[in-house]
Amino acid sequence: MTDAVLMLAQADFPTPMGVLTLNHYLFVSTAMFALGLIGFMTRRNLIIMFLCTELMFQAAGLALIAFGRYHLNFDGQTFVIFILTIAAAEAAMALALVVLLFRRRESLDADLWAELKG
Amino acid sequence: MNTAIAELPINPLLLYVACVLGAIGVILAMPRKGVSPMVFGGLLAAAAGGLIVLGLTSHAERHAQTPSIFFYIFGLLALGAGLRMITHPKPVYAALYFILTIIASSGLYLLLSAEFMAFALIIIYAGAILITYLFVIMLATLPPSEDDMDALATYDASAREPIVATFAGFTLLAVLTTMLFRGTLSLPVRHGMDSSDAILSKLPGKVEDNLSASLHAAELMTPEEHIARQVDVGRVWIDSARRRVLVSRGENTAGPDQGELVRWVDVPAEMWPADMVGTNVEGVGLNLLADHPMTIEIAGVILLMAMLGATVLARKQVDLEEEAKARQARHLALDVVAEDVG
Amino acid sequence: MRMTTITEAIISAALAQHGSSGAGEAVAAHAAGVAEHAGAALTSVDGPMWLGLIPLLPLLGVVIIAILACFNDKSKLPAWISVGLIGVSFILTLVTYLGWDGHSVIHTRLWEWIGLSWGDHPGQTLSSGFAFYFDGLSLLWMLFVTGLAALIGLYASEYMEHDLGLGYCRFFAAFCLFVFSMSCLVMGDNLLMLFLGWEGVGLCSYLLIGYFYKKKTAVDAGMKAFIVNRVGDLGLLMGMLLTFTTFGTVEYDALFTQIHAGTTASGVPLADTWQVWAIPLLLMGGAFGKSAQMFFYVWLPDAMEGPTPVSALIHAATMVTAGVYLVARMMPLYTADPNHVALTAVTWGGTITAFWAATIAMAQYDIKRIMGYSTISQLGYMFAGLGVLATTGGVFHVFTHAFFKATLFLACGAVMHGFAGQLDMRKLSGLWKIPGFQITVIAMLIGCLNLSGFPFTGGYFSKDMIIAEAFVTPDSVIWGSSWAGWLLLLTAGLTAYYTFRVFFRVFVGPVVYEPGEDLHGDAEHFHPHGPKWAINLVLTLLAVGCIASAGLYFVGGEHGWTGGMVHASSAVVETGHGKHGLLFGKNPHEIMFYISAVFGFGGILLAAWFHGPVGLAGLLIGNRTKADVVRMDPIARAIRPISTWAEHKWYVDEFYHLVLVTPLKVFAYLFSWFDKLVVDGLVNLFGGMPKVGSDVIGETTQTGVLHDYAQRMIAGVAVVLVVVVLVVF
Amino acid sequence: MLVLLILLPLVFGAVVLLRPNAEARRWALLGTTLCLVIGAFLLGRFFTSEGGPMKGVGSFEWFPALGLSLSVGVDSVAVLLIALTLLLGPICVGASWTAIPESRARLFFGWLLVLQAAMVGVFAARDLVMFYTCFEFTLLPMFVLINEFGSTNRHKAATKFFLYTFTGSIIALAGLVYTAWAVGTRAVGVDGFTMDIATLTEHASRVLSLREQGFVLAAMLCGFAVKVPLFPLHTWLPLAHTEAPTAGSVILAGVLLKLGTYGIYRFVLPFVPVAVYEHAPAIAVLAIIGIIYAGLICWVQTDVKKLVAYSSVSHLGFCVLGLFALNSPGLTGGVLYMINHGLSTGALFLLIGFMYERYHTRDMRQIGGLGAKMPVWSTFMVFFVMASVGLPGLNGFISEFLCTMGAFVSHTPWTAGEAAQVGATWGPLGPWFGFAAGTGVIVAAIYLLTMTAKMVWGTLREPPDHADHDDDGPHLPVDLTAREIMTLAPIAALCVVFGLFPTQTLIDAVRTDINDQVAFVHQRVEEAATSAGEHLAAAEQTRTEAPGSAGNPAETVEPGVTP
Repeated sequence: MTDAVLMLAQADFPTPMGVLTLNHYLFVSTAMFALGLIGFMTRRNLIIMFLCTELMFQAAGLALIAFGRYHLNFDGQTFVIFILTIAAAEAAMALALVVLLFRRRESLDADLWAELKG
Repeated sequence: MNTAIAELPINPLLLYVACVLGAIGVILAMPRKGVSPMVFGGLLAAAAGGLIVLGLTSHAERHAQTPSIFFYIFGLLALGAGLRMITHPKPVYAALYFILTIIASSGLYLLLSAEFMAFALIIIYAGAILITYLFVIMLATLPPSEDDMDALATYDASAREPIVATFAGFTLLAVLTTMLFRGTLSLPVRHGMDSSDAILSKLPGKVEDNLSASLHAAELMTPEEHIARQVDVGRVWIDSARRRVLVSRGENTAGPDQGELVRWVDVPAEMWPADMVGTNVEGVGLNLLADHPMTIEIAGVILLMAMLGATVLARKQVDLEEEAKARQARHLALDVVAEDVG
Repeated sequence: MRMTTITEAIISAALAQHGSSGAGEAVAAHAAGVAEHAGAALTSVDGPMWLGLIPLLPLLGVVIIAILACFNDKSKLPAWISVGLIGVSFILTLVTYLGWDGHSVIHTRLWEWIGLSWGDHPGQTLSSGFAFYFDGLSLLWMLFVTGLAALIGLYASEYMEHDLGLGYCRFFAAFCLFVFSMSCLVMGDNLLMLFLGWEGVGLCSYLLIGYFYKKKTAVDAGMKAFIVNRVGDLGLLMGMLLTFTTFGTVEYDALFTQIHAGTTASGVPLADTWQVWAIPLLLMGGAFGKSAQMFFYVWLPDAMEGPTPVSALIHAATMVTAGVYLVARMMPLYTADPNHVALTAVTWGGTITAFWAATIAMAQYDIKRIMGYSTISQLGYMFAGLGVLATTGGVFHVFTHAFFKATLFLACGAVMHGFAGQLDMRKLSGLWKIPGFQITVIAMLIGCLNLSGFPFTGGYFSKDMIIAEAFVTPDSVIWGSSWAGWLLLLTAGLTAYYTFRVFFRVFVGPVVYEPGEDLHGDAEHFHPHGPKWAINLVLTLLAVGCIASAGLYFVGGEHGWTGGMVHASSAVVETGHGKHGLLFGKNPHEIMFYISAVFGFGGILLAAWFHGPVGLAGLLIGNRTKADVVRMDPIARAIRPISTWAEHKWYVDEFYHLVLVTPLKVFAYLFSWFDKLVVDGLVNLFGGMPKVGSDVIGETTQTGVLHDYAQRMIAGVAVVLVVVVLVVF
Repeated sequence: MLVLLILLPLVFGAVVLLRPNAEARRWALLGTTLCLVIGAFLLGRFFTSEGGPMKGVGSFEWFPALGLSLSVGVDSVAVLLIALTLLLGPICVGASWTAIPESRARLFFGWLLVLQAAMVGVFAARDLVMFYTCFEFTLLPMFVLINEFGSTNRHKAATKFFLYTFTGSIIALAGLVYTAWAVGTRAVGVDGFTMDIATLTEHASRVLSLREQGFVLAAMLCGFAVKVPLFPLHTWLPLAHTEAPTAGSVILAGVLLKLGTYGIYRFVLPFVPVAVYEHAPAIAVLAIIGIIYAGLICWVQTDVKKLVAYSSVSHLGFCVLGLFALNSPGLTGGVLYMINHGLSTGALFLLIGFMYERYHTRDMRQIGGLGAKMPVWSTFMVFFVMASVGLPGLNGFISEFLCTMGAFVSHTPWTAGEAAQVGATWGPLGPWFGFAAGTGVIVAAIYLLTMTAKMVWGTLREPPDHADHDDDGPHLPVDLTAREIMTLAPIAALCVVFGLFPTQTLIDAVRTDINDQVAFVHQRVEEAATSAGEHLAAAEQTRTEAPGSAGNPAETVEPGVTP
């Protein structure tokens, strides 16, 4: 069981990661991104749409970390920190807005808000 | 530059077929009124995902670059939860599934030896942000009427033009993956870099304190001597290749050419701080502050703005009496011929 | 001024000219080769400055009358001012004539009018000064222009008295302006001055024809006159510009020296350039426009709408002769053309117009219109005269015609004045018995005799000169000149017929009269009032003038006084033709007197037979007892189509209207429609496009639904990525 | 002190805007007359003192980095046009004394003075920036004048006028800036981007190749032809004129149309002479179409102002024809045309304005036969009709004759007898152009006399409702008042003086400048021809030299000046 822990703690990049493994991670992040996208487009509930954007953030973060690991430098991870800040800021704003909209229309349906037209 | 099919990490045909399969699966998994083959859709999507991952792994197998087994677990978990999140009609469950995805992806971070980020993700992201989401979901869903406990809000019941959206999404997936896979082939190959030295060379203070304490202890350095350092340039003379240290008596002198004031001291193997390994947190911290100071400032400002915005949006509305507000809302919402309003 | 001495050629030609009238001698002279180059390189003398007063005095008159008009003066002062000032100009011209030594050109230069120079080569300076060029031709013209103008001004003072006030001032202002323009035209020393006068007289005729501006017909007639003149002026303008490009100058003396030298400014011999026939033709176009010849005559009959003194002075005596003056003045250029293209055109233009106008005059009933057509016909004679190189004859006919036509018109004017505007032959008869009209009838008789070429009258001599010369000039020089001669003779007969048709129907015979339309009182007890002293005085003076003009044939040199004047001007032409044309085997000059007399009498007898009243007044062969029934009527009905067509002036006006005016009007409407719809439409279309475009795009794309925007964004990204993958990778 | 002429109207404009409405008219009159007096004095000094053509040049460094400096200078042509502008100033103020409602007098007279300043600025500009800003700036006041003080559908007319001219002038700006850039970069001896007209004139034609010159010509023509207005681009003028107030129409016809022709004289001819020589026949054909086409349209117009507007389209066709004849008579005719047309058509608009003030209609079907009722007005009307129809002895003739002559004598060799054409000068047009322009004179006679026949002669016709609403406006006497005669008298006097003494007054003034301009254009075209000739010779020589080198066709030689 201990080597499992060791493997887990590859903290200081002793060995460079192969390109093909990188591709695995990239596939996962793209898939997550695609799912987030589909979610955003199909769900009508405002909050769930925001959640889907968060999922897309996550996908981006994963890709960044993967590339960071591949290139053996920490830029990837610092940027994920910033993604977190952005996600947090966005969440705050979006939720405040959602509360406001909900209070106005008693519904979370995105299609109700269509005045800014033509 | 269409590289030969052989070197591609995955046979593109396989990729596209899997994508189509995945798309169909997701479509089926979409929430819709009446009986819905959600489960079957989910399985189909999972199968497609698995197919692609298998394709990748089979290729990686030949080059012995398969990621560890945990990758498959966490990857599958993440995608499954993600799918479930977007297809689940109840918003609360969707949020919970999202938390599951976050946990899965923090696992993947660990695999990519980004421990700090993994835990930061769980603490900040899952812990704070998603809990706020849950909080707002609770706040903003109408209490279900007595007769029908699990009545679904109309807007959650069915997806909106799922087919078009899904196909768009999966074309994006197919295209992105093809581009990424082709792109990664042209990445510069990284040879092993002793990342700790890279970090250590930027943490002179840490190394210097450790070494000087042990050297003084072993009297290899007279008390008035100290490890030579050039303050103006910020360089400490520690030659980790031949494990020796330049020791000088004078003031912050220049380099080895100070003649009598300095002498090289070989550091015995066991005294070289073995655990001098830049941990991940130090690396991230150093990179954060050394390479991206400006970005931190901006991040700070963004957060400030977000706070400001949130407070402004959420401040107490002038309390029009309910009835007028509702009427106004109705008037705005429905482009109905203006009936005589009050 | 350059001093050019008399060249030997002139002296030899003069001698040949003055040779005895023996046939052999003339033949020898004529055999001296094709017409020598005319070109009166006369001595040029610097004239006194006060010569400028001749045109400027009438201009002063215009200014004074304008000031009077401002004070709304109701007196006859404008008349006396204009008659006085024009009289002074006449006296000045007379003094110049008397002081003139007979063979020199008097030059005076007041100021530089248009002076443009862009280099020093000969063709690079256009200089035309406000300067005068007095030689025999312009002196002769100025004499009868100012003379007649003064007399007719006197006549008009009484004739226009029912219009005292603004109308009076306007009439006499335009009258003086006319004399100023006519004198500029005649006395100018370059083509541009001529053009100034040319358009000036056009303006005055427009103003004076349209004097009774209340009548729509008068206004239309004025406009018609101005526009038709303008068409002619275009020809003159083009001729002038072509002269400038060819000779590098527009001033007469520089022009004539070059023509005399026989080369253009750049030394190319004139004979083989195409300009040598093009310029005269263009100038002829201008001349025909102003003198109402060939296609341009339609405005003159309508010009009779103007008051009679105007018709007398402008549309009979002076303005219409401007064309003749132009051709006479530029005669050196016309004769420079070896194959005489322009001269033939002038001859035949004149002859055909003469005959054509005569045929129309025979069928008209309005006595003033008849006189108008007879003017056109006589002008045809003058042009024919110039064409067949009988410049002396042509100019003499201008002189005599000025007098007797003025007399005829003024007599008609007196009739019109007396009978409240009545001019219709069928409603007037037997004026000689009505008290007060005796002088008018006598003047009318003298005028008619002159016009119809009764032996020993002025008209007789001048017309014979022209017709004789037509026969003298061989066909080789002017194509078909003898044919033209015969046609002219026939027209002489017709002229005699229609002139005496008027005389026998209106001025003699039973007393029958009806008042005209501008009658103030009621028709019953209308009684005509004879002309007062001013009109009678002018009529007598003019009658005397007609008789005196006959005398001019005898006084002076071999071709009479006008011969001398013409000889001392640029219009002199050495008649040295190859073969001397003969008529019935004899020298045409001698026997012409008898032949034209025969035609004259024939015409008169015919008129007497058809229109003559019973008794002695109808030469004992007339049988007319009433004003409107004559022996001619059954015959007119017999040749039904011809007589009605002739009466309607061969429908030429209608033809012009159909062929020129209506198509132009249609084009105008077409253009204005095209401009409004197409050109403007296009502009508005481009103007409107952005607005329409934005409306359409706005409705369809801005739906306001969040998902639509998300979908479009993702669709965009997808498309881009697919393109990148397919194209780039 | 030329700048003084520009600033003074602005100062008075400000004063008018500040003072109350009642005094607006008086201040405006004072301002414009003062400008006229000072202008007369300054421009008089221009002719007396000798010195180079560009006298009174003062330049104010505005933006040295870009080589932009507001330099002001004037040559004899500009002097005459400035004099015309200054003369029309007080006349317009006098004419709109009672026409403008008291309540909005400040707005009207303020903008009128601003317009005056802009116009003087255009003519006095010696560099592109100054010229172009003022050129554009004249649009704004004119827009306001038409928009605020016009008659029925004035807004549409004003916007159309503004946008049409503005788009045109932007394209012109493109051409001008391209030339400035080309000279700045390629010309030898010119350091960097310069906008000074003198240097541009000197170098432009050498620097731009023929194809470039063609494009620059097209661009500049777009801008200036709209202003002139040349045939296809003229549809804004009738609309703008019918809707503009009297003073607006006078200034529009008197000066604003001359900006286009002045632009052609100052920029098109010197900058791109080779292209001009190449395309002059085409443009001349356009001008001639304009003459006859607009003339015929005038004939069938019912609105008298629209008729006079189309007549200025037709007349300015002559001016353009003269300018593109590229010889001394033509150019002199063109320049004189700008002055004379300004006077005669300006006066016609004044007359129509006075009639409009009394009868409030411009429809010739309703109004006519004013001869009896308004004798003074009719005398002036006939006088100015005769002036604009081109009667010799009045000012119209001299310019029309010179333009026609310019076109006639500016001939290319066309027949064997050409050698005899000593009087003919070098140039791209020919006698047929002269003849066609000549027919324009007949058309002019037709439509102007028809107008006079309807308006002046014939029995009196008055609009049906004329009698009853006589009481509202300031009751004007039937015929012209002393003030109105005072506005017309100077123009009439000038017409006679320019008609009888054109040489002493006008032709001598512009003679040297016109001859220099013609010589310059002629020399540059010859130079281009010879250098093109050399190129052809060189190409010919290479072709004969290397017959063996099969395959590579001798590159087509651009017949222009290679930079």
